[in-house]
Amino acid sequence: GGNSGTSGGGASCSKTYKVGLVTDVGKLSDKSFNATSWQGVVDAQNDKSLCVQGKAIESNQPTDYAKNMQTFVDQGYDMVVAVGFLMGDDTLAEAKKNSGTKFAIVDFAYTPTQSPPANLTGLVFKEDQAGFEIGALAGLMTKTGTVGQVLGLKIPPVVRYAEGYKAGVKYTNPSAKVLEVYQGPGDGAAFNNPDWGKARAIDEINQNADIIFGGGGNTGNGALLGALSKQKACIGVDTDQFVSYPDADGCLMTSAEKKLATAVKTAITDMVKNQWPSSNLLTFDAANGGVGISSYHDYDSKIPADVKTKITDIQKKLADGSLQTGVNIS
Amino acid sequence: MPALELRGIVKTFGGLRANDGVDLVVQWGEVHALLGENGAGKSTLMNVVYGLQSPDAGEIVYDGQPVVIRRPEDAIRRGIGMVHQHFMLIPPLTVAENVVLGHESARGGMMDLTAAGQMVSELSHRYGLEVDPRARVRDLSVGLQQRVEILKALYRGARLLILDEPTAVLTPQEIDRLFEIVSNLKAEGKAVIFITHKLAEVMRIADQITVMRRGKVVATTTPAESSPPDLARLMVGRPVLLRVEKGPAHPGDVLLEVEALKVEDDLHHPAVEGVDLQVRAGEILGVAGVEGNGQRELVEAIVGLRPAKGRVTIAGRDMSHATTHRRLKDLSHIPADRQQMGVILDMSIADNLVLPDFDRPPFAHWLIRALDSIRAFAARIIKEYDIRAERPEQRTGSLSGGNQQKVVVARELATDPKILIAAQPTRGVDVGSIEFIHRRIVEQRDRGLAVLLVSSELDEVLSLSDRVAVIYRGQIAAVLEGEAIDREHIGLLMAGAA
Amino acid sequence: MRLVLHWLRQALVPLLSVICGFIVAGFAVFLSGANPVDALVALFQGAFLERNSVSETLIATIPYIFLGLAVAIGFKAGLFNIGAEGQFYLGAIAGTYVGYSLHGLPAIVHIPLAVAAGMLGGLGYAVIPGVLKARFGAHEVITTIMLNHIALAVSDYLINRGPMGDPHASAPKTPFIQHSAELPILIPNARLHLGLLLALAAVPIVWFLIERTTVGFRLRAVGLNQTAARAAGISVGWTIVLVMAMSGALAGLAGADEVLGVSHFMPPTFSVGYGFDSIAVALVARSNPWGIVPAAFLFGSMRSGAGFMQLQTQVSADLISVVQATVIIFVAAPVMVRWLFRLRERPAIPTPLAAQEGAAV
Amino acid sequence: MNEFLQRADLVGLAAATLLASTPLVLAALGGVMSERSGVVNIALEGIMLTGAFMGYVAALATHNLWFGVGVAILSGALIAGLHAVLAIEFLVDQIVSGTVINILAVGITGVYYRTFIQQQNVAGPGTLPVWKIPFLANLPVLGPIFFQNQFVTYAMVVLVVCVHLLLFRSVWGLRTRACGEHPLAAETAGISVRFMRYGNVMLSGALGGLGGAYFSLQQVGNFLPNMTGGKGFIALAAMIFGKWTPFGAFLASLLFAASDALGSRLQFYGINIPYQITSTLPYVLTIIVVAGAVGRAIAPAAVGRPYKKS
Ligand SMILES: Nc1ncnc2c1ncn2[C@@H]1O[C@H](COP(=O)(O)OP(=O)(O)OP(=O)(O)O)[C@@H](O)[C@H]1O
Ligand SMILES: Nc1ncnc2c1ncn2[C@@H]1O[C@H](COP(=O)(O)OP(=O)(O)OP(=O)(O)O)[C@@H](O)[C@H]1O
Ligand SMILES: [Mg+2]
Ligand SMILES: [Mg+2]
Repeated sequence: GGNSGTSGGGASCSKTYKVGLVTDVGKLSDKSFNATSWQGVVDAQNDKSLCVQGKAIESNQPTDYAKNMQTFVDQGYDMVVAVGFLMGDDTLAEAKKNSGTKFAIVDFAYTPTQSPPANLTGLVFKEDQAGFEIGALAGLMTKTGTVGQVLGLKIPPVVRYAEGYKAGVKYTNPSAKVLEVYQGPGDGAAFNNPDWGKARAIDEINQNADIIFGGGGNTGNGALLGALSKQKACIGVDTDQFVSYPDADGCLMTSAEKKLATAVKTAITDMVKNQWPSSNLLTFDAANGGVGISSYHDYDSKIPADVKTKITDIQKKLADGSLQTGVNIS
Repeated sequence: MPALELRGIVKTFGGLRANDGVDLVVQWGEVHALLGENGAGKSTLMNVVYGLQSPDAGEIVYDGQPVVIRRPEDAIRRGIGMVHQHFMLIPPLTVAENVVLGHESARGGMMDLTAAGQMVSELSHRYGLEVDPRARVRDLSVGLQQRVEILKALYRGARLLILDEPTAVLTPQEIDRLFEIVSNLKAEGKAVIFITHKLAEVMRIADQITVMRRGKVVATTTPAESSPPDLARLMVGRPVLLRVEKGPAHPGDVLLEVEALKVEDDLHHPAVEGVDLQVRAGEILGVAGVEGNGQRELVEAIVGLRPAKGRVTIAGRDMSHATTHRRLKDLSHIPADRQQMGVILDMSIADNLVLPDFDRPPFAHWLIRALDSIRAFAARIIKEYDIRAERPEQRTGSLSGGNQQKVVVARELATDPKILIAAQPTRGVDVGSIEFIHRRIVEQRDRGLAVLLVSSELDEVLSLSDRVAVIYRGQIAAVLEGEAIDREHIGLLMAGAA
Repeated sequence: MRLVLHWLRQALVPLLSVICGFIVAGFAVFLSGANPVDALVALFQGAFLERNSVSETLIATIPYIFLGLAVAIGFKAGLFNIGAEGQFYLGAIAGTYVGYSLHGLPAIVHIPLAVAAGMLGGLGYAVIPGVLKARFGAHEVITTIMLNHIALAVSDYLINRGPMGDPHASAPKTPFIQHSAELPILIPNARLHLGLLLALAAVPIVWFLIERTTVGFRLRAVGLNQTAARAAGISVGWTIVLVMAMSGALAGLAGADEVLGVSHFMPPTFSVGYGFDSIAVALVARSNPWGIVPAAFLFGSMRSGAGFMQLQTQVSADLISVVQATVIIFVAAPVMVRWLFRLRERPAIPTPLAAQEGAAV
Repeated sequence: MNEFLQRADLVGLAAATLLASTPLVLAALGGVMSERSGVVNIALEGIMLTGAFMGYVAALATHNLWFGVGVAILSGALIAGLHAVLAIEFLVDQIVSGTVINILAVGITGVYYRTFIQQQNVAGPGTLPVWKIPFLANLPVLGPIFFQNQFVTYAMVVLVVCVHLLLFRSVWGLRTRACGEHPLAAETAGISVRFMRYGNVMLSGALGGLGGAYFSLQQVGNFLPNMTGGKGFIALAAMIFGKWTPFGAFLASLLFAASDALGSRLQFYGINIPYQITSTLPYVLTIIVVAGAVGRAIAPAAVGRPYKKS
């Protein structure tokens, strides 16, 4: 997250690249997934050297995805960013239909059998690595031997975080217990039910958990508030929530980051610089800094030096491949 | 100084002039009867006096002062009380709560129910209107409910009391009690306006009589100067036959038979407790009883609208478990509550005229409605039964009450049924229409129709029935025939005193 | 000519209501700091003037026609089917299943089968609240809202790595339906599909059903006065179940149509807010089947143009709800419109829903 | 057994239940007052959403949470006033006008959320403080359940009693019930049905608005589009299940809240039921309760019927 500033070189733009972003039904107000992806467009726009101009359309229902993307194409946009795995098939179809426009889709990897066209790339993250890192931290920091996580809908990126988290805890603290709860779809407020998330965090704390990972949009944000209200530690998700969600600063140890903004900006940059990936895929992982954990901010002083060392070590090993999370969910 | 003087009251509903320049003078210490056919505008006039409706023109002078009455509150404050044609009580509340409602004694906004109860007790002692202040109104008999209504008015300090058709649902004994109370009030110097369709009562209690027709006063007279036939003629504008003309019955086979019938009311209390009845072709069996003694449940059980234990045999077939739809093949039913059960006010007259047969030929073939035959049928019936309507497509709700009733009666008689169950067939209908409906029912009886007549109107039962069954607390107290049909005796049976 | 005049008069109050709705919504835009004229122009542009936008607007209109009819049928019988959303889901699920699981059928067989499955799915789901109401007196507003929530969970259960999930997909979704189940495209290079004709055919069918058949009479009688209907030998319980079944079948058809015509597969979260929107459609149309068409078109246009409006002016698509709400207010309160415009005509008051027997919410 | 109890964490469950029931109870109390006066209030959802939004905006602008709570209550009453005007003055069907309020609330809060709140990345006004009642808070079992809560929850408990007294012991309540059972009779007794209905619908809105404050000011410290998530409708079910009485509504709301908490807990007890199924527990329960357990609850006789004197 954050603002990448406007320090780019004062290149006068011979061409302005127009980039359109289509949200999934979560909308820009989710303070995480869609919002952060949009931040990538904004960052690109603020980087004057790229000469980018961005706009967003929020989708009201899944049948809008194709239409909203087509709207950008028809308006002569150079690139369309589709946010969310829900849009995978529509994006594929649109990309095939409009070969003159570049398409990037967050959280989606195409298989060769789908024969994705050259103008389409998926942006995927190894969330399990970020989850593993915070899990390892939680395993080291828990005093009660129990940690918790409150998650949004059970969809692949969320599951990767969650499974990585569990693996990380086990890695540093094999006897520790992990409590987990996913938000059900029935309340119709997927990723958007902070009240529920808060209550579940408190439930987990009542069951002895002393660190809560809130992984799932506003629902997860609620979990952070729950930890805060019980004076327990909490861990954020997707972006450095110390910045993006100051309400929870009082309990936030760190956040499991998935650098959506970076990824989106990278894809835009590749488009502008004519370095569009040929593999239909940009993977963001610990190795390229696409996932990781944010700085400890106010919590820095409460984390013993040896813990920090161990975490840094784990980060290195994940990056160079000598440590695997063991999570394989596509 | 007169108690009340109305000058040129006008009240219109849309194009209809319900009150068309009405003048009326009521003196203190007088019982003033107000007569008129249905829709003459009596209730409307009283609603104007009580502030429920605002007049378009005219003046109200009360106790010598011109007054403007916008809301019932204004009327109550001036000492005008009204007992409405349909009781204005709130069933789940207690007697005390109903009486004090709107004029509660309170401390800091909180009800003082003890004080209220005491006041109600005192008041009922003083006027001989005994009733338990803690009882819930929904558990009271109609007669007791009426006492509560009068108590309500007196509690508010009424000096002018309006009684709108107060005797329609009372037993003869209860009517005697009521008249005593009215006499007491009169003796205290209070004024009473008394609305009724029963001319005998007028002769008995009124000091002055005002007759209305089509929103206008057509006569002012006294009992001494007039007679019931005179009054009937003044009301309707033509001579009316006040007695039903009918020959002796020639009963045939039993067409409707009810055995050991047990039915519960809406609150699952037993309402009909083991009733046996037989109705033969060509006879009218009247069921007399005070409202609320199980008549409604009895009728609804026979028609199949209410689950029941026991046996119902219709035209020789056991129909105890048949649907209403099947029963209605041989059975016609004039429901007591026409606006709720009899017609669908928002449908056309034509649709209402085919309501029980809408899916049978000739009104429908397979699933398709035969609109032409429906229209033709409706046009014929409207003419035959003199329903005052402009077109068959007209909304039924736009008809006057009497004409709505005619729609129901016409429809139920038109399809040549074998059995007719007529509940309150002439309720609230004026003498002219009563004459018409009664004649139709007797005609059909003479052609072999079996009629079960259920009415709380004792006069109606007495004049129409060939046999009379008296219902009391869900049981048949007696079935009387011929000479045994005696007004006083039946009145006592209805009150459970035999 | 007289017919045209009659129609115009019928349409006058709704039309004025729509205008009022836009004025109020424009005011809301103004308060939020954007330019209302720009926003409304962009909305119009997005719905009609951009490439393929007419086709997209018609696509958005199709489900509103089905769903509007579904809700309107309920209204006619005095039932408030807020469950159109859930029935839409179940219809989509059933249609999708038949769409992908049957192989080797010719389109002429496969399409009707899938459509019928969708109708059956919606029907089955709507019968639940129907029976609960008929048998136990459970108010349909509450049960259908709850069933909407449950439908979301059911669809997530089935599709999100459940029995209907596509094991090869990287995202939770069903497999694609067979080509033989896809509704044919009406215009080359656009997405407009056969569903439009189905929807337009449904209108006269529903009209005929309500106005000319004994079934329609039965349900109108129940809607206007249950007690009198019962006394006339009409089984109120059966009628309620029947009405819910018809209503659900139409809603299910809408769901199946979205899959078979537009998306060709089903993700776990499929429809957002169609249920409530369709209530608005039915209200604006005053439950008249013919009126559903323009009303659905209005709502379809708004939905279709909303994206472009946001693109041009960055005004939130939620604005559409404001327009909808105000339009309904003015339609439902004809007294108000007449008062505003000094009209003398006396439009019918819509069927009372709240005042049914035992119908306390 | 002891270990099971500890694992089951009944105290925690009870505390979570009381907390989660807060908005349900408040909205249901609102429903009770409105419907007892004869006006169906299906708008509670929209009223709560409005309260949540306006309360949050006010708190954000003034940095004063208490001012926010006040504004939430007031705005709830005002939007309910719109329902009242439509239903009482213009005789709009009450379910229709309630639906209108619901749609309108979603639209308006959504539009203004985008304009005024979404861009904010500063910490919000926070949440209402937890008040530990001295001494009582330390009681075992009862302490953590009842005496370590925030304002809205305390207010909810107190209001259950207040609304009960108001409805069944006060003059206002008597008149309210009269209007809901037989408005014409109330009018003839000198009561202004119109005034009583306005009063009660707006009171209902105030209670719903306070329920809205629960979301934005007590729990989350932020506003989110649609954050009431259908709780208003569940509250209506609770009101019916509670047979239109305050205590009944309270108990029914507790039942729903408990089933929600329990459904989620089944997940971390490791019970092997798909989470989609357990998450539907409150909805399934609502249906069962509305259909079965209650039977045909008897509503105020005149509820939903417009009343207009000529
Ligand atoms: N609220 C109303 N709106 C329209 N018309 C009304 C209204 N109330 C009464 N009327 C009409 O006014 C006329 C007078 O009615 P009113 O009730 O005063 O008659 P009434 O003399 O009391 O008759 P009844 O003997 O049947 O009680 C009737 O034709 C009736 O149709
Ligand atoms: N509120 C109203 N609005 C419109 N029309 C009304 C209203 N009240 C009564 N009417 C009309 O009044 C007529 C029936 O009223 P009326 O009082 O004469 O009936 P009734 O059978 O004598 O009933 P009651 O015995 O209660 O007086 C019908 O034309 C009916 O449509
Ligand atoms: Mg009358
Ligand atoms: Mg009268």
